[in-house]
Amino acid sequence: MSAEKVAFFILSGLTLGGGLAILFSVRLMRAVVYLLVSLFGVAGLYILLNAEFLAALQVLIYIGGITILMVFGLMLTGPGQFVNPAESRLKAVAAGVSSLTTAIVLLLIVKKTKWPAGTQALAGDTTAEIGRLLLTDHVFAFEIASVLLLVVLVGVALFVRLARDGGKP
Amino acid sequence: MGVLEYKFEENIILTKVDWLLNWARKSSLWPMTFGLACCAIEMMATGASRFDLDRFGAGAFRATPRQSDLMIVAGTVTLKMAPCVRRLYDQMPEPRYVIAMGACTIGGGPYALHGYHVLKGVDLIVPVDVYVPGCPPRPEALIDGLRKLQEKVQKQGLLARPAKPAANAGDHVLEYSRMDGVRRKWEETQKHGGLTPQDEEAAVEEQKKKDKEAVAKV
Amino acid sequence: MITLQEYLSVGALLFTVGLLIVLFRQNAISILMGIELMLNAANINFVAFSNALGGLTGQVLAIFVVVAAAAEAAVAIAIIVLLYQNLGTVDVEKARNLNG
Amino acid sequence: MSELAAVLPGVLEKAGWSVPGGLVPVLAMFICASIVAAAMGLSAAVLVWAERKLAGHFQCRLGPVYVGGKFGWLQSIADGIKLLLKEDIIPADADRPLFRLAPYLVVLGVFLAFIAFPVSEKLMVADLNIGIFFILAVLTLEVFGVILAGWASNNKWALLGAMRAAAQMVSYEIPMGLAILPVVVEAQSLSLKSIVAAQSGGMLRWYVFQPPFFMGVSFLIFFLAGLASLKRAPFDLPEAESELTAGFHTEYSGMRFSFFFMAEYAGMILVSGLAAALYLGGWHGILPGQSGAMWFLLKTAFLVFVMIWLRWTLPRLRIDQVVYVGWKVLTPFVLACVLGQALMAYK
Repeated sequence: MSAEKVAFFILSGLTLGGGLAILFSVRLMRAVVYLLVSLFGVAGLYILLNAEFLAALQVLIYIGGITILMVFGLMLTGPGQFVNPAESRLKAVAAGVSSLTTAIVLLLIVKKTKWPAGTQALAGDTTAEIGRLLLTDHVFAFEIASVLLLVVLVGVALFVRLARDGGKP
Repeated sequence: MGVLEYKFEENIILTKVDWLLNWARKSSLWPMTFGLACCAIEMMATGASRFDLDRFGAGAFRATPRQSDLMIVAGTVTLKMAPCVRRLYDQMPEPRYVIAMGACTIGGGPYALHGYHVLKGVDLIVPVDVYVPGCPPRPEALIDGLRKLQEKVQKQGLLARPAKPAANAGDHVLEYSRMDGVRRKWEETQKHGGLTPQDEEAAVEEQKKKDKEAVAKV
Repeated sequence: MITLQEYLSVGALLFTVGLLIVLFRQNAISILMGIELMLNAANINFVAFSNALGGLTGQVLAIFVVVAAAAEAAVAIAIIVLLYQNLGTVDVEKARNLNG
Repeated sequence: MSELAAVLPGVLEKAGWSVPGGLVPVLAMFICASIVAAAMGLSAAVLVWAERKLAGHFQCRLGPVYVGGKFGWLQSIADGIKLLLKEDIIPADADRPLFRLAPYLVVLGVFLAFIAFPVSEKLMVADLNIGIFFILAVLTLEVFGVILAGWASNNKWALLGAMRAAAQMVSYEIPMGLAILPVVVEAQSLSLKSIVAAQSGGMLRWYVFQPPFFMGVSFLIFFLAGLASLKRAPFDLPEAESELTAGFHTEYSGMRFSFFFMAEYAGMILVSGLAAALYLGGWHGILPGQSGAMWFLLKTAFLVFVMIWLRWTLPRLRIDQVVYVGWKVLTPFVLACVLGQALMAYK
């Protein structure tokens, strides 16, 4: 077994294990830590896939942004809400069955489909190429993303105002 | 250090290790930012330009008891403040040292006879390593006290370290500090010829119980 | 050499785990975590395809997904905080005012 | 690291040890990691001593004098041993695993960042092609560690300090990240090695002196934002003694506290070194043709000195002032710099 393979198994183990730990963790703060582990595993997988830029982006945005945001959300929503597993057994069973079905279907698709074999390997420094693609082929999507971020900025500011003024717009 | 302490026979290596550890401890006695009264002004002066406590490695005043090694009790410890002093001492991690600075801290000072509100010596609630007399002591005196403490620290060992008083040694004094108010109330009622002794006793008992609970809570 | 199938399987399993969290937990923030995991699963697939096919479009798409995820998380947290202020809970089962 | 991996088999053979070929990269990694860890610890120790000594002199005092020789050389060694031996307290109501995890996360963030730290052409662990971006990314781990420390302590001051720290660090990451962009635009690369290599040829080729000084302004912004994200004075709101005891590490004692301490000082070196590499020509000397690790270390040491100088000179800002400076002063200025540099590059 090559070193790459070992790294792959460790990283995917971290990713999936972190995800499962979120499912079973009782304390929400620990769930955020497990989320961090899982996202780190994904970043490692990106490095294995020759996508260093994306790996760093993953760490920067997810760990530096989203998990911190979640921690803040957690602190602002007060204590006492942390323990709530699914109320009814029926719901849990339904969730389990449907997820299992999804997993089986997805894995079957992955297994049965004939995926195209790789033609060329990725070059060493992909960052410049990604930047070129962003501003040429995908410039429309890029602009849409910028508008999305602006809308989010304004929207969240409006929410904060709503909260401060007691719900009146 | 609690794990290693008092576990070994004395030998040459241990003595050397002892020396090193004691040297480290004595050279880096970080005091707590904790002043109670006028002595604290002198303590600040000791840390500042002319006297410079940092020369001895003791200048890093930490704001939290968790990171400090040395509590300089600088100033009058009132009965109201006594539980706080004790609590801060309890929050400090071992090894920890206490310098009692000034007359009030050592034995009540000017309040020794009639100070109804002053703890008559901080050694009633926390174990004191060095006493620095004066009212308030000059910075040189505090530095001398620190040097004395350093000598003391250098002499202690993994084996030979003198046992400190038990953790709850000052509890009765703390209780007394609460009880003082109760007694005064009792005396007042006595003066006005108020309640019967039985009633008073019952009231005092009840107050005692309440105070004990309060102390336990603290 | 790790094949494309293996990466896709990890993606599929991660998606399932995210789905399970979304369905199973009732705390809104937990559900948000599940959604993040599902988005990450999609991203793994994009990047795996990008690597296997030797093009960078997959990575560019993954970047857009990350941007969308960040925006979604910001709005979701704002909504959750408002929900908490209005209802005093972040349990999604309790937020059924619009249920008729 | 790759050079080390190339040299290592020969060295091992000379020493008479036989190591299977597959293990050589692992060994090289291990050696590099230990070197980085040792350098981090050592430099933190030296910096603590230097800071106390300098603080003394800034305040007309002497600083440590008695501990080990004339200049108090051994002060930080004594501090280190003492902190190692202190009782390790974990509060009864703390979230124990998270309480333990937090200092490691903080140190890990800084430690990982040192992988791409360019001391000289040869002396860097790995020249990543996303170098500077990688450093910015892993430094965010520190924020998470800090907020975790504050939460797990179950202490109101720790929690408030952690929230302040997180808000401050996250908002100052934006000007810090943007301040790097003019340099990246000019150098056309994210790799620190090529960024420094582009500044060869004397002092006037350093990016900080390039007219029309977009990069000079962004150097100042980078340095200020770095200072703020390190939580050092005058931005040390998260640890403000007068209101928050000791901020997020209020409940940490002994060794765990010294991890935060070490991370702070290693972070100082990191930010100063990055500023030196990005704007001040890295390992290139003042005159054309001069180069070497010496120059880099000199520049870093100078910037660290400036940091210490600022800390012991300026009073602490208020939290609203800190946020104001971050969002309403630094960010617009740095955006203008980015725009200007991009227009320059477009020609």
